[in-house]
Amino acid sequence: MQEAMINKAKQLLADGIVDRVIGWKRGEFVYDITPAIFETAEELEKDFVYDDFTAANVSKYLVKESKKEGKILAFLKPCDTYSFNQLIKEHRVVRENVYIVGIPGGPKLDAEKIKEKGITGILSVKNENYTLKIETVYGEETMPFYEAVLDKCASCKSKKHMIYDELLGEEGDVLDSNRFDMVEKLENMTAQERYDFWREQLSKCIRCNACRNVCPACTCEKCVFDNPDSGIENKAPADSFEENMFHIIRAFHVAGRCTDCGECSRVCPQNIPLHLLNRKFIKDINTFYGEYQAGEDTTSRAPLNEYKQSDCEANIVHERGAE
Amino acid sequence: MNNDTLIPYIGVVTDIRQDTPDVKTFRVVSPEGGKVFEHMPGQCAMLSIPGVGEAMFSITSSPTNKEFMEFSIKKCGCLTTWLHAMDVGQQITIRGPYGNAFPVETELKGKDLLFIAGGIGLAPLRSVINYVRDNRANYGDVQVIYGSRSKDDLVDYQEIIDEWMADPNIEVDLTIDNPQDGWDGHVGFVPNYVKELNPSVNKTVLVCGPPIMIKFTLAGLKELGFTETQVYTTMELRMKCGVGKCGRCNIGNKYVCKDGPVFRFDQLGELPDEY
Amino acid sequence: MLKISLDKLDKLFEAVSASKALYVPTDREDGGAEYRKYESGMKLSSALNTVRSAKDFFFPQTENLVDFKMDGKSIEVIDVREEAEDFVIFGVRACDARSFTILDKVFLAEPVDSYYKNRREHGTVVTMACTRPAETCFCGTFGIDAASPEGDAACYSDGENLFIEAHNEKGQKFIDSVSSLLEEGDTSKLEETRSKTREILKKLPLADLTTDSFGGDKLNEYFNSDKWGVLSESCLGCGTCTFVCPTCQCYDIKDFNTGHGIKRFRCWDSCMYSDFTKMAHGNPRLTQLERFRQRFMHKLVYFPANNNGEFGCVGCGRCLSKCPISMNIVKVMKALEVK
Amino acid sequence: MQVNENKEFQPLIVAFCCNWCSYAGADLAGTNRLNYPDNIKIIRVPCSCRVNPMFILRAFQRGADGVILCGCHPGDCHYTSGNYFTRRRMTLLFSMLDFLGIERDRTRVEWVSAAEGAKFAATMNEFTEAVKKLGPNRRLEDLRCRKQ
Repeated sequence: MQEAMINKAKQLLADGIVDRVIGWKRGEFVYDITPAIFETAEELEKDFVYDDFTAANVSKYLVKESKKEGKILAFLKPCDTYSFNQLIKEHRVVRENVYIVGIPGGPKLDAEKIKEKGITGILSVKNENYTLKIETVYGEETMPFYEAVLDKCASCKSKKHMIYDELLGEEGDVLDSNRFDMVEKLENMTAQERYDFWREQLSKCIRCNACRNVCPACTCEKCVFDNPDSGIENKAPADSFEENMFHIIRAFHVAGRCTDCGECSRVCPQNIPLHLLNRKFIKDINTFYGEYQAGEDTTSRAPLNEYKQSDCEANIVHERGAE
Repeated sequence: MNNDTLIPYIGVVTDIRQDTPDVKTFRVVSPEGGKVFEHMPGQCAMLSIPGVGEAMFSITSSPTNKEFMEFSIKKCGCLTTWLHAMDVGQQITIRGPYGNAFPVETELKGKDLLFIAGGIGLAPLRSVINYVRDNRANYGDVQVIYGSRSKDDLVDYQEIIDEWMADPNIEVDLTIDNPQDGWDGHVGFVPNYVKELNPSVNKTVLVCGPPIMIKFTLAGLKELGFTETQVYTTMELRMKCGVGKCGRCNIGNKYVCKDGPVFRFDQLGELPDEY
Repeated sequence: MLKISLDKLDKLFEAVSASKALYVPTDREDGGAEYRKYESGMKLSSALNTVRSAKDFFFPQTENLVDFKMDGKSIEVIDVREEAEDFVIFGVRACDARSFTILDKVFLAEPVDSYYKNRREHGTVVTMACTRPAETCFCGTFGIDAASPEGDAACYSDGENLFIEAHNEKGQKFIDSVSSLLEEGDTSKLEETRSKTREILKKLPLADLTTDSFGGDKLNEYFNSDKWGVLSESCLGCGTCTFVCPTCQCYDIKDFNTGHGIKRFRCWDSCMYSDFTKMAHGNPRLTQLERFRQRFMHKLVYFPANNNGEFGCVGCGRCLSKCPISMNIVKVMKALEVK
Repeated sequence: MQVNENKEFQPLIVAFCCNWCSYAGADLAGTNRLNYPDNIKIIRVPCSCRVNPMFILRAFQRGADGVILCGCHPGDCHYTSGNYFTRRRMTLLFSMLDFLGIERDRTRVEWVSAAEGAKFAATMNEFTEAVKKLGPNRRLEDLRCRKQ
C-alpha cells in the first residue's frame, strides 16, 4: 500500500493536481510516526510511511492546511473520512482545496501494548501471518497481532469511506461493531462502582490537553478552558471536581459531533479511556433520539441542534434501571 | 520558615491621581506607614488584588522619597481596570522589588543624561529623573524629551510643569503627536523630535515607550552618531513569579524579571528577537 | 556492599513505611506505572519507569502558596506553609535522579523557593540502577550512567539480591534505619550484571546521540535555523511533553475564589500553550513555531548557558513515547545538529 | 467537619428558573403563601435554554447539594423552542452525570408554568426531600469550596 500511495502522490504532484501532500513521516523507531507535509517526490521517497503504526488521524490538520494557497492531497482512512465530513458540515475546512484519496484503514498497532508485555528495546516489528515478530536489543520476541491492536481499531465501526475523490484498494463496509460493550458494562454497575471506576481513571489526568488538541471535533478558535473570562479556565486539575468537570465538558462539547475516531484515548499519556465518555453520549443519542452517526453526511442537523416535540423527558435518566 | 518572595505584603493605597484619561497614579504605603520596601530606580513590584490577578509594574517614585511608593498604571487589562475602579484606603498586595535597576550609582554616574519617553513609558523613567534631580551633583547635563498622543495623555504633566520645567538644572522638551488647542509646544513624533533637537552624542540615553517608538528612536539615535552601548531601555513581558523561575519572561538565556528589565541595547542585540 | 534478598523486599518496605511515608513505583491496571504511597502487599513495579516523572514529589502539579481573606477594603494574608514530613522515594531511576539536580539549580537559586526546599530537605531519594533500558533511553547522551544512579542512596539488583549503598549522610541514615535487614554481600555477580547493562546501553538505537553540537554558545545558529518550521508543523500545542518531562519547571500562579476566601496556587504550565506569554498588549510568541522552539532552545541552549554547560534534559525518553504525534527532543537534535 | 447530630442536614438547592414561566410560578407560590424550603436559591434566567452544562456543574462546585432546572412547559416557551433544546441537553448531561456515578436524584428538570404556584412549591418540597435523603454532595464537590 505504501508504495502505491507514494506513486499516487508523486503522480498527482507531477500532474499539478495537488501542491502538497499530508501523510505520515518515518521516525527514529519503528512506531514513532509523525504526521507531516510533503512537497516533493524526493521527500516522499525518503520519509513517507504507511504501515501498521500510522494511526494518527490527519483530518484536523486540514482545518489549517486547506485554508492555505493551493491544493493538498490527503490520504484518509475510513475513520478519518468521518472526521473530515464532520468538519465540512461545520464549515471548518475548504473542501475544494483538498484532494482526498481513500485508503484502507487498520487495524493499527499500539506500541504501548507491545511494551505492556514487558517487551522493550524494540528495534523492529514484523507482522507474519498475524504474529508479530519483534526484534529487540534483548533478542527476538513474538506476540499475537491482535493483542497489540489499538483500542480504537479493536472496536472499529466502519471500513467504508464517507468521502473521497479517489480510492486506493477495496471499499469496505460499515461494521456491526461491539463499541458500546464497555459502556453497557459500566451502565450495569452500581453508581458507587461507576464512581469508583471513573475516579480512578480521571484522577490520572495531568490536564495536558492532548485529548482536546488532537480531537478533530475540537476546533474552537478559543477553548473555554483557555479563556480567562469563562470562569473555569485552568491549567491543572487542582481538585477532583475539576478533573470531572474538564472531561464532562470536553465530551459534552463534542456530543453529537464526535465521530468516535478514538484519537483522544490513543493519545492520552495516562491511558484514560476517554472514548467511553464520548461513546456514552453517542449511545444515549442513538437510544433517545434515533440512530445518528456524526460524519456520515454533510447536511443533516446535529442531534443537539434540533428537537422533536415527542422527545423523552429528562427524567428518563431517573427512571432507567436500578441505582 | 523564612519569608518566601511569593508571599506578598499588604500595601494601602493612600492617594489616587488621575493623570491622563487612562492613566492613574497610585500612592502605596505599608499599613504601619512608610514604604513597604526600598528599591532602586527602574526596579519593579508585583501588585495584586487577590482573586483578580497579579502583574508587574515599575515603581515610578524615586527611592529618595522615603514616605511612599508610586505606581503610574494605564488601564488596559483585567487587573488594571480593577485598580482604576478602586477607592483610596483599599488594600492591595505587593511584593518585590524585582529586577535590576538603571545603573545610577555606577555607569550613569557623572554622565550627561538624555531621557526619551513616549506615553506611559515615562513611568519607569520618572523614578530615575527624580533620583537624578535629588542627587544632582552626581550627574552632568540632564535633558528630558517626552512625547505623547495629546496634551491630556502626558503622564505626570503637572509635576513636569511645576517641578521639572521650573528646575533650571534640567532641560525638558515636550511634544504631542497632533496639533491641539491650548498647546503651543512642539508637535510631532518623538523619534523625529529627537533628531530635530540633535542632542550631543556624549550623552547617555535612557529610552522607554511603545516598541515601535523605541525602534525608530534607536534608529534615529544611531543616525545622530550614538552607539548601542550608550542607550538603555527597560522591557516588559508577561511575568508570574518575578524571580526567574516560572519561565514566562525568558528570552534567550535571560529572564526579564531577574536579569532585566533594564537592558543596554548592545546586550539586547545578543538576545533572540522574541520580545 | 550491603544487600537484601529480593524476595525480602517487602520486609524492607514495611520497615521503612513504619516510620515515614514511603513511595514506590507500582503497576497500574492499564499497564502504566506510577508512584504510590506504600501499603502492605504492594508490589514494586517491574516497568522501567513511571509515566509521570518523580518531580511531583518536590514540585507538585498544583500547590497552594498563600491564602487571602478579603474584608471590605482590607486584605489578610495567611501563610499556609507547613513543615513537610519526612518521606522516602524508592526506585528512582538515574535519569530522574539527575533531574532533581537540574530542578535544584532553578528552585534553590536565590531567592530560594521555600516550598520546594521544604520538601527537598525532607525527602530521601533512593535510586535504582537500570538493568533493562528501553529503546527510548538516551541518558548516556547527558553523561548519566543508568547502571550507577545518583541520589541519596542507590540500589542495584543482580537478579537475586538488592545491594544498597549510601551517597551522602541522608542516604546513610536511610540505610542505618533498616540495617537490621541488611547483610554484607558478595558483589561479583552484581558487577557482571552492571557490565552487561552497560553493554546494552551501548547497543541502544540512540546510543550515538551526542550533545557536541549544542550548548550555551549556539544561540544564533539554532534560533534562526530554518528547520523549526518543519519540526513544529505537526505539533498539536498540547502539554504532554512538558508535563511528563522530569526537568520542565515552568509554572503559573493563579487565584481561586472559594466563595469564602482566595487561594493563590501555583500549577505546572507549558511554554507550548498559546497563552503562556500572552499579555494585554500582545504576544511575543504568536505561532506554535516560536513556542515549540522555546521549549527546545531552553533545554539545549539557554539552560546550559546559565548552568555551566549542563543541559535541561536527562534522556528519560518519556516524551519519545508519550508525544501524541511523536515529535521529540531526539528528532529535534538530529534535525538541527550541525556536524 | 463535625456534623451536629441534633441538627438535621439541610441541603442547599440551586433552582434555575426561566423568567417567563417558572420564576413567575415561584412568585405565585410566594403570594399564595405556599411553603417551600428556604434553602432553595433561585437563579433567574431568561430561558431554561440559557442554562449551559457548566452552570449545573459550577453550582455543585460551589456547594449545591442538588440542582433543579425549571422552564415553561414544552410548547409554551416564550422563545418558541428554547425548552426543547434544554430538554435534550439536560437529558444527555444528567445521563452523563449518572454514568460518572453521581447520584441521579441530585439533578432534575421540571416544567412549571406561571399559573402553577402550587406545583412549584410541591416540586421544591419533594426535590428537597429527595436530596436530603442523599445527604451532602460529596462526589461532585470542590473541596476547596467547603466551609471549614
